Formats: sequence, C-alpha cells, structure tokens
Amino acid sequence: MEYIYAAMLLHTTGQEINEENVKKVLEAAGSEVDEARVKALIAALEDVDIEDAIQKTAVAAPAAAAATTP
Amino acid sequence: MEYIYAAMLLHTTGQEINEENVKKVLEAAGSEVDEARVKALIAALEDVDIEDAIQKTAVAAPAAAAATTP
Amino acid sequence: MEYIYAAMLLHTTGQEINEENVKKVLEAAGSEVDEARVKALIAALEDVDIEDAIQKTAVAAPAAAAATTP
Amino acid sequence: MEYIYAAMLLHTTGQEINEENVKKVLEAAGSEVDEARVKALIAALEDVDIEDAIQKTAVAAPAAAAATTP
Amino acid sequence: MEYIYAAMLLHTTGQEINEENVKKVLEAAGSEVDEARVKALIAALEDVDIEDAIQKTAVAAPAAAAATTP
Amino acid sequence: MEYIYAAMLLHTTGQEINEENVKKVLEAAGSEVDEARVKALIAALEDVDIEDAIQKTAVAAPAAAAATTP
Amino acid sequence: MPHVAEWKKDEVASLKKLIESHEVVGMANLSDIPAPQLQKMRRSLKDSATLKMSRKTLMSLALNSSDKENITALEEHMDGQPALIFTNMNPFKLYKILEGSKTAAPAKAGSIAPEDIVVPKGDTAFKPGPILGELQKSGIPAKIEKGKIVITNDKTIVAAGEPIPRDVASILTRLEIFPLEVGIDLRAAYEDQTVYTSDILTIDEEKTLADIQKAFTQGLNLSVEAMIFNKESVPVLLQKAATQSLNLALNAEILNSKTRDILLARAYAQMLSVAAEASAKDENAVDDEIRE
Repeated sequence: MEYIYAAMLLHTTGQEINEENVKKVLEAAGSEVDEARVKALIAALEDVDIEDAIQKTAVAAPAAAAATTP
Repeated sequence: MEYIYAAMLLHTTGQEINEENVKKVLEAAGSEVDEARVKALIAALEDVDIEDAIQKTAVAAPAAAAATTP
Repeated sequence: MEYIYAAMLLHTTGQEINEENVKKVLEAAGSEVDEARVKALIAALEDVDIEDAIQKTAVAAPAAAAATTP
Repeated sequence: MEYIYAAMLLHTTGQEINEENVKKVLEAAGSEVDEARVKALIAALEDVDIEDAIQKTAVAAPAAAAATTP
Repeated sequence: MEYIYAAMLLHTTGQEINEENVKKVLEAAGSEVDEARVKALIAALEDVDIEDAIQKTAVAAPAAAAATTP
Repeated sequence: MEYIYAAMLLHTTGQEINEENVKKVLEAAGSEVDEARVKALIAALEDVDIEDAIQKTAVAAPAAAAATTP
Repeated sequence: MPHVAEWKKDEVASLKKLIESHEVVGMANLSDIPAPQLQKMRRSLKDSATLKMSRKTLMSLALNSSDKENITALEEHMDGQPALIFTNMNPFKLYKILEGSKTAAPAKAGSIAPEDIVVPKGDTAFKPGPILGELQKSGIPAKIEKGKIVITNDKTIVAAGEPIPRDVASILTRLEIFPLEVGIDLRAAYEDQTVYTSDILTIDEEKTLADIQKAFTQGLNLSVEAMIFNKESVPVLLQKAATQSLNLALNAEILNSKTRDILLARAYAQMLSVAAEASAKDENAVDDEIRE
C-alpha cells in the first residue's frame, strides 16, 4: 500500500509520479523499495485518473464515520 | 491530504509518526512543510489506533463503493 | 472542534481569521489555547474558500453507509 | 449564526452558556451583541440538549441520504 | 414559538408586526410577554420577507447534504 | 391560516383552545372573526393531538426534504 | 288553532320549550334507520342531545312560534323522515358525532350508491354452486378455485350516484358487503341566527391536521431563516452549525477528535480506490495485501 500512498502524496503535492520521486518518498518513509513494483505501478497509473479515483471515494471515508456513530 | 497521506505512509511502512519522519516524507514529496500542521497532525494522531480507524473503513469502503456504483 | 467553531464565529461576524482573533475568541470561551493548533488551523484555512468549504458536503458520505445498511 | 457558534463554543469548552459568557465570546469575535437575542438564545437552550442536537446531525444525514438512494 | 406564531398571525391578517401589536396578540393568548424578546423578534423580522421565509425549508440542512452525494 | 395560527399560539402558551380564546386572539390580531369557522376549528381540533402532529412533522421534514431533492 | 287537537297543542308547546331552552337546534333525517339502531343512537346521545320526532306540520308550528330570529329557515331542510335535535354543543361537533355514529348497512334495491361499490378480489365463503352463475350474471368476475368460489379481480359494480339494482343488492348482502350508511343525518343546524347546512358542517379533519403541520413548519422555517431563537429553531440551527463546521474541518483537512477517523478513513479509502484502478491495469502494480 505504501507504493500507492507515495503516488498519492506526489499527486497531491503536484509532483510527477515517476520512478525517482516514488523511490525518494518511499525511502524517506523508511521503506525498502522494490524497483519492479515501482515500475509496474508507474506504468499502471499512467492510464489512471488519480483525481477521479480519489473523488469517487470521497463518499467512502465519512461513511465509516457515520457507521460508527452510535 | 498530503499530511494525512504522509502519516498513512509511515504507518504502512511501520515507522513512527513523529515530526521528523512526517517532515522527511513531505519534503521528499516536494511539499513545503508547515510545522504547525505537522505538530497538529501528530498531536491529533497521538492516541489513535490507526489500524482501528482503518478497519472501520475496511468495512465501509467496499460498501460505499457498491453503493455508488450505478 | 472549538478551533473550528472559533473560525466559524469569526467568519460569520466578518472578522479576519488570524492568530490573534482566534486566540481572543477561544480565551473568551474559557479555552486553554494551544498556539500550535491555532497556527495549524490558520495554515489549513489559508487556501480554503470557507464559504465554499462550509457548503461542500464532507458529511454526505453517510449516504453510502446508510444505503448499504439493511 | 454567530450566537449559535458562540453557544457551541462554550459548550465544547465546557463553560456555562449564560448571558455573560455568550456576550464575552461574541464581543471577542468583534460582534455587536443584541442582549435580547442572547436572552432568547439562552432561554431556548434551556430546553435543548446541545450534544443531542449535534449528534442528530450525524444521524439525520444518512437517513435523509438513504431516502434519496434509489 | 409563540412569538413566531404571533408574528405569522399578524402577517396573515395584514396587520403591522410592531411591538404593540405583537404584545396585544400574545397577551390575548394568555402569554406573559417578555419585552426584550418582542423587540428581538421585530428586529429579526425587519429584513425578512416572511412570505418567502416560511416557504424555505429550514430542516433541509442535513437533507441537502445528502442530496449532493453523487 | 389565521385560525390555525391562533390555535397554535394558544397551544404553545398552554391555554385552552376554545371559542372564547380563539376569538380573543384573532380580534387582538385585528381579524374579523367568523364564528362558524371558529366553531368548526374547535370541533376539528377536539380529536387532534397537536403535539403529536407537530412531532410527526419534525420527523418527516428532513426525510421529505431529502426525498424530493433530485 | 281552533281545530287542533289538544295533544297536538301540547306537542307544539313542548317542542317550542325545547327550542327556546337550547342554543342549537338541528334538523335531521331519520329515513332508513332500523328501529333498534335508532334506539341505540338515542341512548348514546342522551347526555349531549335530545332527539324529537314529530309531524312536519307540528315542527313547523313550533319553529314559527319561536322568538329565535331566522330559526324558521330550518323548515327548508325537512327531508324524508324529519326530526329535531336539541343541544348546547357546538353544531360542528354535533355533526361530527352524528356522522361518526353512522353504521354500515346492507344494500337496498333502488338505493343510491353513496360512493363506488367495489367487490374486492379474493376468496369467498361460497362453495361451488348456482351462486357462481349469479355472480357472473351481475358482472362479477368469479371462478372456481380449490373448491371455492374466488373473485378474480376488483370490480366496481355500482358507480357512485347510481341506483343499486335488485339482484346486485342481494348479491352484495350475500357477500357481506354493506355499502350503505345509516344514521341520523343532520341536514342543518341553527345557532344564534344562523343556519348551517350539512355541507358547511362537514369538517375536514385531515386538512386541519395538515394545516397544523404546515403552521408548525412555517413557524420553524421563519424562525430559522430570521434566526429567531426558540426551542424549535435552536436545534435546527445547532445542527446546521455542526454540519457546516464539520464540512469546513473535513474539507480543510483539519484534524481533531471529530474529523480524525474520518480523514484517516478517507485516505485509506482513496488509496484503495487508486489501487483498484492501478491493479486493473496491471496486477503487479500493487502488493498482495491489497489484491486480497
């Protein structure tokens, strides 16, 4: 999941989601980086509209909150 | 959401969510770090079992997904 | 939520949401003011169109939860 | 809404919601205080459980949402 | 709500909503009249289009929130 | 609606809703009173639990609002 | 009154006395009420109203001899088998009570249907036999099913305002459908110089209820809109304030005890969503933990 979080972080800060940046973030988070996975992720995300995917779930999060409200 | 993503990233990689680590991650992601927000983040997360909060979602998220799917 | 309420109060009365004002309001309400949280609040609100953020439904999500709840 | 926010602020900080306190908060927020409205607010709050009213928000929203879900 | 009903009654009968009239109606209804609240009522209604305001759904707030869920 | 408003006013102030009281309120509001309508109102209200009707409104309102929102 | 019998004089005098001693005088029609039912209604009215049957001429004489202004207008409402009702209760209430005490009665040949008479679909108590033909002949869709006669569809057999045919009346009774209403039919009531006719006396309770709710909603709306604080508007305003505050906190991503879990949950859910889309392109783009 850390790979995805790294990508989302870069997306949010407006940085390019490329190998170098993803690795930098992951390393800063103390993660051992699997190069192959980074490559696969970047390739896969090329066709993904991250903003769109994030918006879709705007619903999900508070749902949890509501669900836990007594 | 970058502050929260940073926290989640650290949580996922098993690192401590402290000022230093959050800043390191944010900086690696090219973000200009606001110290006050980092402090507030850490203070807010101090007593929180992130896994717990996530578990609550784990149930809600797919549900939400289903609900929003036309 | 007291920091948020203080911000909403200032927003409603048309005052600027700055450190001094937020502190003044919180102190008047008998709250022990945490400077870091005030700073974080203001930093977080800096890029936010409050009128917009107030109306935008962050709480809408319970929809999903409710919809799936039998 | 400033009167309402003032009351909620006092409620959150655990202060008594009385004329003096409400006025103090409103004045701190730079508001011109209308004594009659403060009195009316306090009288109305005598019969209202703030915590309850706030909680109902969380409950009401999903219910309403559910109604709209096809 | 007695102050509101008194105002609505005067509005319906086409009488002016002023202190004297509101008091007269409230007293006829056996209410102990609080002058300050009468004043507050009249001040609050001064800029309000009653015909319009009675139609606006006050309770829609949470509902509206839900309604914006995609 | 003035007859209804008069009745609601009396209900709120805790007075008996009878011919005399309704007339008194209506006259105070400057209304020309139609005896037949007063009598009809009182007969109609005899079997109606106003408090109950109000409670039902309060519950139905948000739901209804949501239901009608496109 | 030279040729009037003594008992008639007495009756007029006693009616007049009742007229003078009651605030409300009603004119009713007692047609079609079976005697036992009328007895029962009389008894139930005993404490609140007095019912007097008499000849039309005697009632007219009594009304005309009264000093009450305009009371003779009641004469116009002597229909069928008229009777006078005396009470001190609000005429609207009297009407409501009388309407409420009406009971269902069997169809009578030639009676006018007060509303559409519908034979509902469903089982009947009848075993197969000649009744099936009678039902069908009356236009009721019936057939035999599992040894019973069953009506297959709802059927409006007499429309409102139409007379009930003889054969239909008998079928309805056998089906235990009682489409008529019998009871004391108050045609008009006099009080304080005014004669209220039955159409005026009809109270629409549902509308009253709806009006109460409307008044309350309007009052609440106005209170909230004009920020007038009372115990009804304040909870709504509190909710509004709480919702808006929560919106602001969540949209501005301000972490506090209320928003924390929601924001964490949101981040997690967003991650899952992005992960789902990424793994749809290439399974290897995400780790096993997510794929499960």
